[in-house]
Amino acid sequence: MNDTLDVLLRLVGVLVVFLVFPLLVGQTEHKVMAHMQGRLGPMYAGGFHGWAQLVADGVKFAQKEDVVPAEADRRIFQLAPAIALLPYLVVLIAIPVGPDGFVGQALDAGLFFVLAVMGVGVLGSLIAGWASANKFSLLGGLRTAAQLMAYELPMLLTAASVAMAAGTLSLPGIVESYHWWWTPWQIVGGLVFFTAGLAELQRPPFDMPVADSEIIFGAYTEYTGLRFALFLLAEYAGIVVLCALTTVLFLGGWHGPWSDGLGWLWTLVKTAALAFVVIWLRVSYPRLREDQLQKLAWTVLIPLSLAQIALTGVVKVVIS
Amino acid sequence: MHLAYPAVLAVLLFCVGVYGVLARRNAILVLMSVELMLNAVNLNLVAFDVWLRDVVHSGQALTLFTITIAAAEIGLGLAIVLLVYRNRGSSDVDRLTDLAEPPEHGAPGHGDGTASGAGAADGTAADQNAEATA
Amino acid sequence: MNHVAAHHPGFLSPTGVEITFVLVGLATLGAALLTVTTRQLVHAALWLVVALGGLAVEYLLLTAEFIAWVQVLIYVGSVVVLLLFGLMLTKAPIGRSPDADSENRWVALGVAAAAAVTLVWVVVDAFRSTWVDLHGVVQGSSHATGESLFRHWVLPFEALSVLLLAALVGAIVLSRRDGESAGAGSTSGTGKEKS
Amino acid sequence: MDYFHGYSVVGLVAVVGVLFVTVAFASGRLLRPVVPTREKMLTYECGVDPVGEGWAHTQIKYYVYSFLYVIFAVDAIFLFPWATVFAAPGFGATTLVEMFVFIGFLAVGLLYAWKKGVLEWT
Repeated sequence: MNDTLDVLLRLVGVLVVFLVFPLLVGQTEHKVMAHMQGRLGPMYAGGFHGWAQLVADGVKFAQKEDVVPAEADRRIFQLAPAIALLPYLVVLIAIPVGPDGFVGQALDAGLFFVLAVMGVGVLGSLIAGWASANKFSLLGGLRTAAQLMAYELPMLLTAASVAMAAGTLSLPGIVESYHWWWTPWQIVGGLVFFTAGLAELQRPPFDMPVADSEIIFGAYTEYTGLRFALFLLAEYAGIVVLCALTTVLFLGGWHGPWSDGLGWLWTLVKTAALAFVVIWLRVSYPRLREDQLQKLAWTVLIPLSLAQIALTGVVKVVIS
Repeated sequence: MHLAYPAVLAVLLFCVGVYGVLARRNAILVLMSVELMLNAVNLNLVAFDVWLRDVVHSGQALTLFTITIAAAEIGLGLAIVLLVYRNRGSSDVDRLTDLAEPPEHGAPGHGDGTASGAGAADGTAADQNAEATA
Repeated sequence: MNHVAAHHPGFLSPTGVEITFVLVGLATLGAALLTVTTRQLVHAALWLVVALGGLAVEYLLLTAEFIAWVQVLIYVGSVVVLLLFGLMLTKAPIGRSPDADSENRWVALGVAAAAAVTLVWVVVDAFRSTWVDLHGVVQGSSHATGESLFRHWVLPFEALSVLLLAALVGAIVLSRRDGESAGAGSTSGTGKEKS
Repeated sequence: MDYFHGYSVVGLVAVVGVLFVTVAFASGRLLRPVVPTREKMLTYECGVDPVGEGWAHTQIKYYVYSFLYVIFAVDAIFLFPWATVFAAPGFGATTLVEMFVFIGFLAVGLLYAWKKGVLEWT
């Protein structure tokens, strides 16, 4: 009975995190972008600093008409947002927040599980683009898929580098064996991982496949209402997952002063700081061209992550 | 667990793959069926490895190698299909299905047994044809 | 798996694992059947995703943890995407392609059914009273896989890298030739190699 | 059985996710209006009527990139089991070199692609 309750609590916790944190990131994005660009941003909804803007957005999305183009492949068109969204929910269960089992579910192959499941999300955008029967959508879908694959690779390689350093694939295990000098040791890997993750989310400056001024939002052109909202939710949930993963792998997760009692707070603070950086990058950099995107992945990030693997391997063998 | 479950599942998947390879015209659909057959073999390998408690894990190692080789195989196969498609210069998927099975041989005299293999065999023949012209 | 687990979230009892295996197996088989019978090309690829994902769950149930996630990463995450790319670059239409199947599908059905009956009979006869013990050490954890791979399987592993290199070079050569013939003179001097 | 317990929880999360999406879509259906018109159901093409068929000219480059990814992904999967054992007693430098040789071959492939200009667009 206790066991049932425990599992139930974890499930509810994951769902709540999945639904609330992306909204927080979105609200922060409104405010941070407004301040950085010297403009107001939404200020009216709900009174105090427009706190209810996202709620209003949500209501608007929920009651908008759900248009499926006549030419589209109806079922697949409707299913695609769910495929893009669900991997991020499933992944959240394996991310540790604090010490002593403060994690949805510790898995022995946790790191590999997370990367594998996140890779499934490619299908969502690709078939969304195809099922829309719109040439811009198809092009956007192909671009998105090519980009997601190109940047999945540096993520895999740098994550492997961390796994090498820790000697385990279990995420809580990785955080446990963390020492402060890992961060300088893995710094290249960390930067590559974070950049590649940003590109995976198609956030600016890596948003060529969904650029509204270039190919009218790519794979999501034909989506309206709730289904479009789910794609947006996937993007923001992706930010949460990416920042939490970077925290866990490269920044030591719950380690920090007073980490015995307040470990979970450290994870949250580090994740929030990274999420801030994600927003900051959005307002700072111009968009990369499609060919530059692919070239960056293959000629910069992958060689760098291979070099990181070599460094990690040599250091690890020498000290052991 | 009963070992018969995974074994029977693998057998059935394999036969579904066989059906697909024989009955499909589109070269990409044939490749998908090949994937099904390979996966059936993998399931068998894993099941028997777990059953035997093999110390060197030959079944699982072999599965990993099969997956790797299958990935290389499907990539090259698709590259060839795309090349053929491009060389035919068609914008019509029906032309591609022509590649999987060339126009009527006019030889209905063949026995049914050989005809069943025609889909796959002709597909490769067409590929080679287009390769030669390229 | 989940309905069973919902009632006993503590663990899956041995029979629970079996029931789950059979149910997922049926779903996998159904998806595989749809893959080879549907007339819609992209739907076939998506049913293939379901079949391969189902197989990943079966690997998990057989305690081959690492291989299960390799299956998800390689097959669902990339091979199927490759297939979809292939379908999209060859302009798979939305809706049915009337000639996805060839004329001889009844023969094919006969061959496949005969093979299935024979093999199932043989397999069931051979393994009627054989049991897999799943309740010991996890057989396919990444550590166990790593140990066996890098203790006993180093040479095939190295050979694999040569094979992958060959495949890579092959694909590049194929696609480059295509690029030149389609690009019509982007590489000025070489000239066309075909009509 | 820790193993089965862990993965049944993961399976339950997947079920929760599917339920969430189902509930969202079902309640969306109750909330929103449905007023389809012919114009509305047209494919969107920046305001003008759709031109030609629903296909743009697509580049085979995308395929080459994704094949490159597949090749390297099957390489990367071997890194993970290797990462858990290579520093353990009984493995060490030899295993390290073995993996470097493996990656070296693929790096040569990447270099080849680079030299052949596959990674460039124009």
